[in-house]
Amino acid sequence: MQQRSIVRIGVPLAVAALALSACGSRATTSTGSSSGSASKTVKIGVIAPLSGSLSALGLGIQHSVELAVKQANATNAIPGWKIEVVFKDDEAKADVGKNAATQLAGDDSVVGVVGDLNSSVSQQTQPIFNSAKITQISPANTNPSLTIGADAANPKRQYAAYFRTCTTDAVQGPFAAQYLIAKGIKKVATVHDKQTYGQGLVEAFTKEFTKDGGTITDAETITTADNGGNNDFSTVITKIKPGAPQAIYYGGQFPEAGPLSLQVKNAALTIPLMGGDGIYDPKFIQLAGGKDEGDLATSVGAPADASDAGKKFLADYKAAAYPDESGAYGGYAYDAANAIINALKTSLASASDPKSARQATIDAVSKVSFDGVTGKVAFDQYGDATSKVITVYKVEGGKWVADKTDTFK
Amino acid sequence: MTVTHSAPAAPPADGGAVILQASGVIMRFGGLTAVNSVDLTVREGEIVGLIGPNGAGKTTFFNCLTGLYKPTEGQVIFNGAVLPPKPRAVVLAGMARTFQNIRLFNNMTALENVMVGRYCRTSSMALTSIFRGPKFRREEAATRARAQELLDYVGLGRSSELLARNLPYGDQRRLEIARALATDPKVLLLDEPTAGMNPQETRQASDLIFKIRDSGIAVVVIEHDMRFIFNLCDRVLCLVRGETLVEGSPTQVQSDPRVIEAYIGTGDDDEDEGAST
Amino acid sequence: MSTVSTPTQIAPTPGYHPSRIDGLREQHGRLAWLLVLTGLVVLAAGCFLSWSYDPEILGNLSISFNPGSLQLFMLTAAVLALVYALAYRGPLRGLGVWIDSAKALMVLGIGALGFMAITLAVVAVTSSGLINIDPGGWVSLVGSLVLAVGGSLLERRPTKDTLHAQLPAWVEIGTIVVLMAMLLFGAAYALGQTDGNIFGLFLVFVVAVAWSLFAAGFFTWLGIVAQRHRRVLMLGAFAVAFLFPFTQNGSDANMSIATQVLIFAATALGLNIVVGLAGLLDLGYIAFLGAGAYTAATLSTSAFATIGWKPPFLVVVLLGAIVAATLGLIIGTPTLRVSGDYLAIVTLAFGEIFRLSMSNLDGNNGPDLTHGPNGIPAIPDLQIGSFNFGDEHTILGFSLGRFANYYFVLLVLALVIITVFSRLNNSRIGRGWVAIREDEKAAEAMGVNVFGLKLFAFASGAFLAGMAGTVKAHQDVSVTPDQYVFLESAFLLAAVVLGGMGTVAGVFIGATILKLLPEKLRFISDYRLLIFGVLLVLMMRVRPEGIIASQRRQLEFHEEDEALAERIEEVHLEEEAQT
Amino acid sequence: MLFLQQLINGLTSGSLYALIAVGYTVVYGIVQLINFAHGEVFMIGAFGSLAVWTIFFQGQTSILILIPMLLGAVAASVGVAVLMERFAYRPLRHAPRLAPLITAIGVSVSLQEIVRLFYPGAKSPLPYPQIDYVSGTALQLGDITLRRSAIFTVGALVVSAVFLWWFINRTKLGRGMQAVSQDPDTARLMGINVDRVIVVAFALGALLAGIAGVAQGLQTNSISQIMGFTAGLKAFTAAVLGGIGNVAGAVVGGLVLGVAESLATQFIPGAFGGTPWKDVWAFVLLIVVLVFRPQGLLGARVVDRA
Repeated sequence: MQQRSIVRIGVPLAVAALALSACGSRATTSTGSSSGSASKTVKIGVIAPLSGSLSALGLGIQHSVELAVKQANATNAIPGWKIEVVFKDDEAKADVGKNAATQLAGDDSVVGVVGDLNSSVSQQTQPIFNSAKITQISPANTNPSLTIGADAANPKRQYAAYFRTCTTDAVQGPFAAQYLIAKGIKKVATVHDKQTYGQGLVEAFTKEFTKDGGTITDAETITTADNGGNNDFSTVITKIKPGAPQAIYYGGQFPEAGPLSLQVKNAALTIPLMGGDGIYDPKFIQLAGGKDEGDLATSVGAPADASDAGKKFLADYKAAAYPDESGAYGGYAYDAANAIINALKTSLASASDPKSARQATIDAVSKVSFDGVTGKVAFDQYGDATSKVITVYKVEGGKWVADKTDTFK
Repeated sequence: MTVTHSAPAAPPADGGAVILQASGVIMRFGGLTAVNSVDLTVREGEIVGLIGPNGAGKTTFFNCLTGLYKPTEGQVIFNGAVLPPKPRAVVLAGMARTFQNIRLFNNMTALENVMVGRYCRTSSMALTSIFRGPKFRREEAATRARAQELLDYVGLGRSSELLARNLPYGDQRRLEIARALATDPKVLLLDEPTAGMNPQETRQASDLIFKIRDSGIAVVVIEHDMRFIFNLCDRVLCLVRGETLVEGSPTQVQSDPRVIEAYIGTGDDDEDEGAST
Repeated sequence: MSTVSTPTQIAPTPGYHPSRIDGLREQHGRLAWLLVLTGLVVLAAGCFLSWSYDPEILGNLSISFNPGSLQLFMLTAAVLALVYALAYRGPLRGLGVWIDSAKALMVLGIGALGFMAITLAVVAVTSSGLINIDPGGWVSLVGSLVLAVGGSLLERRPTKDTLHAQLPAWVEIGTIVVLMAMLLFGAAYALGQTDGNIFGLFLVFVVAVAWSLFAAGFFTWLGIVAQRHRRVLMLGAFAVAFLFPFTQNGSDANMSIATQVLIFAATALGLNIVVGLAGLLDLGYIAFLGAGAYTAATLSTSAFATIGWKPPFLVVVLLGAIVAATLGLIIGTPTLRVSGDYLAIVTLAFGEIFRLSMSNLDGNNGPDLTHGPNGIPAIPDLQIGSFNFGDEHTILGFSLGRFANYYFVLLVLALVIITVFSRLNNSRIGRGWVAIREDEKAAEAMGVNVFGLKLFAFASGAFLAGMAGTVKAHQDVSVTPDQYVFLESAFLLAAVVLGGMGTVAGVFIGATILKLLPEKLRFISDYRLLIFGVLLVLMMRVRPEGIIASQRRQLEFHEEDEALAERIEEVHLEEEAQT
Repeated sequence: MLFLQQLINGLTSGSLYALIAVGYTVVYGIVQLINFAHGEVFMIGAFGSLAVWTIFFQGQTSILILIPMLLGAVAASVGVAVLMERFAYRPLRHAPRLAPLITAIGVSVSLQEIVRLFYPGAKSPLPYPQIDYVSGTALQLGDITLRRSAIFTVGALVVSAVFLWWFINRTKLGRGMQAVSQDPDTARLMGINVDRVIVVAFALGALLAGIAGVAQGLQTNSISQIMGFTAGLKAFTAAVLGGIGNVAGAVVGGLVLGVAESLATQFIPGAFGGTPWKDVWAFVLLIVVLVFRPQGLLGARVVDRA
């Protein structure tokens, strides 16, 4: 990290020094403008938090899309067309995201967009992309209502142009419940962070867990640091303890989950903590201070390094030497970009300009089907990923280790 | 010090109707009794002086009268009705004041200062102000005209567009009086209106006060300038350590040895009453 | 910086000791003027030559005798410099009596120098090498340097106060109209730039020109003229705002930003009633915008809305405003007993309570009103008659997108809010507020209804913010609690403080700066908040009354500045003479 | 039993509030300024101690390391507080009251951003080291769980309070502080260097905030640049609760607030109880106290600066 910030300041300085020493060479004008005119250009947008506290995730998304596009251009995946990536920062804020979305929508050569990271931002960008007929594939939105609407019992597609490669809370939570029941754990306390993701996860978990005969000993909430929490969970742990649960199911992200796990164990409550993909992050293990052996997390798809596609993605990403890690959503973003690229192969085949291919791209995306990094990539009639492969990871020896991979039923 | 009340205030010769009557006003701050059981009666068309050494509780008494302080005990009857200790109610009833250390709205013009004084006598509220109907225009024009008139009255007619902070000291005092007059008072309370003035300005001030009295407004004045006060007032009240020492005509008070003693013998037990205003 | 911005430093004051530069000025006075002329000619000449070998950088600056946009900027600067120079000595002497052309030339020269330096640096860095800078660039750089040196060495002369300048009314009105047109095209040009560097350089150019005009005393004159022709100014500003969407060729990219600026400015204007007029501090103001937005969302036809009643939109606007105003009354009640810093904290706590409540009321913790953190999404677009605000419409051959539609609604709303703001300000109520701000005790003793006016400030400000919120809900499509955090309140306050307390124009400028610059200068995005924080601190030290301050506010922040007080008084008298 | 356990939890978080609250109260007592950025001083303290650990003791857990870590925390927070006073607040000492408050917001935002942007890895929360004896598995006394970090926090508060009492009442500087808080102008005439006293007040508050930063790190095992905002707000609530300007009041207020919060979490039943509403109740408490008893529980100097 430290190195990165040095690089960030250092590079411009070095460039400036180089420039001032007047040892630069004449720019070759021929490369820039003329060679591109032979093939037509189509753009894929990326819209994610590239600055601010979630930038680590957003930059991973950006680079993963860049990687997919670079590979497509290298193999000339769409004959006669060159793909470019335009990336916009949404700062994880709806207002900013909306501006970014209108800018992308105003660019006639943009056909598809990968993003946003946050469900709350997507809520506001969905209608913009939808009315511009730009395909939007989110690698990270887990809120079920984005695709199926307010009433889960009567699902209704909200926006024809919206898809996602990740699974929703409605899959991960129940899968975790089944896993725990299968392990003979019948008494669980739930904790969530009162955010869209965490609350949805816990609700889905609770429903399945009680249906399968488990008991929820206590349902608690905590406050995230972003919302003014101080990460001192002693009052909540005190409330949980008398119920003597065999595990804690946590809905939320790693910044709170790590300290929570450690504080639970420090309070002489040696039970595992389980969570969703929000805690499946190496930082969780750091923050849990070495007492997190046996903690569990679910994440979507088979482990990246279990499949050949996944291994290749990680290797390629590393080889491309991006300054930021691919992060939790890199694989989904990579798959999302490839879904768009696959669709473009059909939609651009007969198109004269990118804008006229927008509707065709939406149609084509809803029909894509290929083996991606996170499993089979295809979308159902609501735009949700059909892949319901989930992997449970366990902390062993200070690392996340895949414990069980299965298809959710 | 033993306090002997002089004979209860005899009705003055002109015998106007009582407009303001404060009885048994006591003001305590924690353990300190700043005003102890002071009575004051003011009749229409009267100028009453309030004297006393520093820390005698004169300004505190003023604050009790005008509702800035809520007296610990005692009540103030104005025009036959008990005054609630709220400044706004006091002003609406018809009693306005000036301050010992001038408290003008410094960054407003002289005219605007006086227009603020008209606030309680005008009524246009939010919707009227926003839609600017004929009533609003009429009232604004009337307010402006009345304010200008009052400035002329106190002799500041030509300074109406000057910022209050830029006025000379004496003019600021007069502006404060004009602002108080704008509330259409029946009783005007002046807290050291000539402090810091030169003899000529002092003379102008007393002329102004006479003029105000002659227009039918009773005036109560706090002052240290004895010559000024004995020349001006119909009746004088001398406070010492929060209690009434003497009350009577200027000549009575002037010749009372206790007054002289109170002024000379105070020494260093002064308290800064300015801080509490 | 301060030596440039303080107009009072022109004339040598008593006790002023001549410094070395004054000595230089005396020695080389005549030479300096020639230097200025040389500089501006060289600067202009350079603009006709190529600046960059690479045509891809900063627009195309590589063609000789065909200036690119950046080169046109510098040509404009050179022409302006020529006007100043001729006003200093030459046929425009008549103008020179009024303006401080020497100082203006210095400022302009330094600005041009900065512009050239940045431009050449950008060229060198992006094309990796100084060698890519063509001779024209160097020529103009030298020209601007000579201009700056010459300008600094010119002898300063005292000028007449522009307050007493008498010009025909049509000249004054014409100036306003021309400025408004320039504003419109400048804004359209600047917003059309996708290249952050060109946008930034354009800003540098605008700031340099504006600063030199300021140094020349032009803005003082303009302020007086604007006072004189207030209606023309208002009309012109509104016309510019109204015409703006038509310059966008149907693109919504800038309109989306513009709608946000308007919503933000409308809310900030409401806050300005509380802070700027009544002098109270509110650190939880975003809650009122939220109250309006949540009201509109729950009463909308969204499938997520929690209240079954669906009144027409105008009723919703009114209801949202009333809900917000009621909250304002509740938040205002403590002002009876609490003031100053304590009030700030109370309002901050109220703001947090609002946000927490909105994210709690989801059925698990309290009744299901807001869907908690999920918020209320899928709020449909407004529909008035057959006019759907979500669709693109074509008017007079100009196509206007979704955001342009909302922009017009917001513009009307802004107009209403401006009217309310300025009419309240110039009324009995406004005088009451000033009095409270100046001396609360004295105001009370003069019969001003202090508590009532404070409550009214909170309620009316909240009312306006609530109105803005109802439109925001539809425009945003969804309402979630995380849009109403403390930082947003801080931003609102910053818009008021930066722009100018108690003024309408100031708030709009503040809102534009805070919303537009981060969008256009994306390369600062990660440093945005840091810059914001530092800006607040610096602003409080350098110019606490804001960019465009109300005169009274300015005085309040500079109690000891007698010259300022007298100057403002003079303006007052002048105005009085006019009416 | 639950009550006792929650009481202990509350006293622990209350001690933390109290340590920070002293900073508000000392500064307010002397310059009548709500140093909005004080929460950030606390945050900087935590990062200061972490930096010491990372640079010199990475991977070690000995209790002895705690001393340099505390020194690092205190150095960082005192340094920041003094700079803040000198460059942000001092030039505004006679400005209208709005100016310092807005400056404080600016300083607060800037400090958070500086840490986030320039402290390596601070874009997401950083793990805080585990130190022997003061963190780790809790002590079990019957049914009561006693966290080791809690013992440290309460102990730190006790030591700090004694030190503070001694400093204010027994040293020349402390008496100077009292004099300035009574009447700055007279104090100046009496030859007291008011500027210095003000700096000392800022430093004193920062000292305790720095210690609080370490305590927070040990308690929660993670620190982030945003932890100062709410902590500061809560601590300010505590200061007001106890009576701002009154140092003993800050301590009492902190403890009362902490206990009230943890008891509210446990015992307020129904939909409006539990963690989601905890902060709401804390803020309601703040408003109620400000409106109905602005002088606080223990009373304070008259602080009406209207």
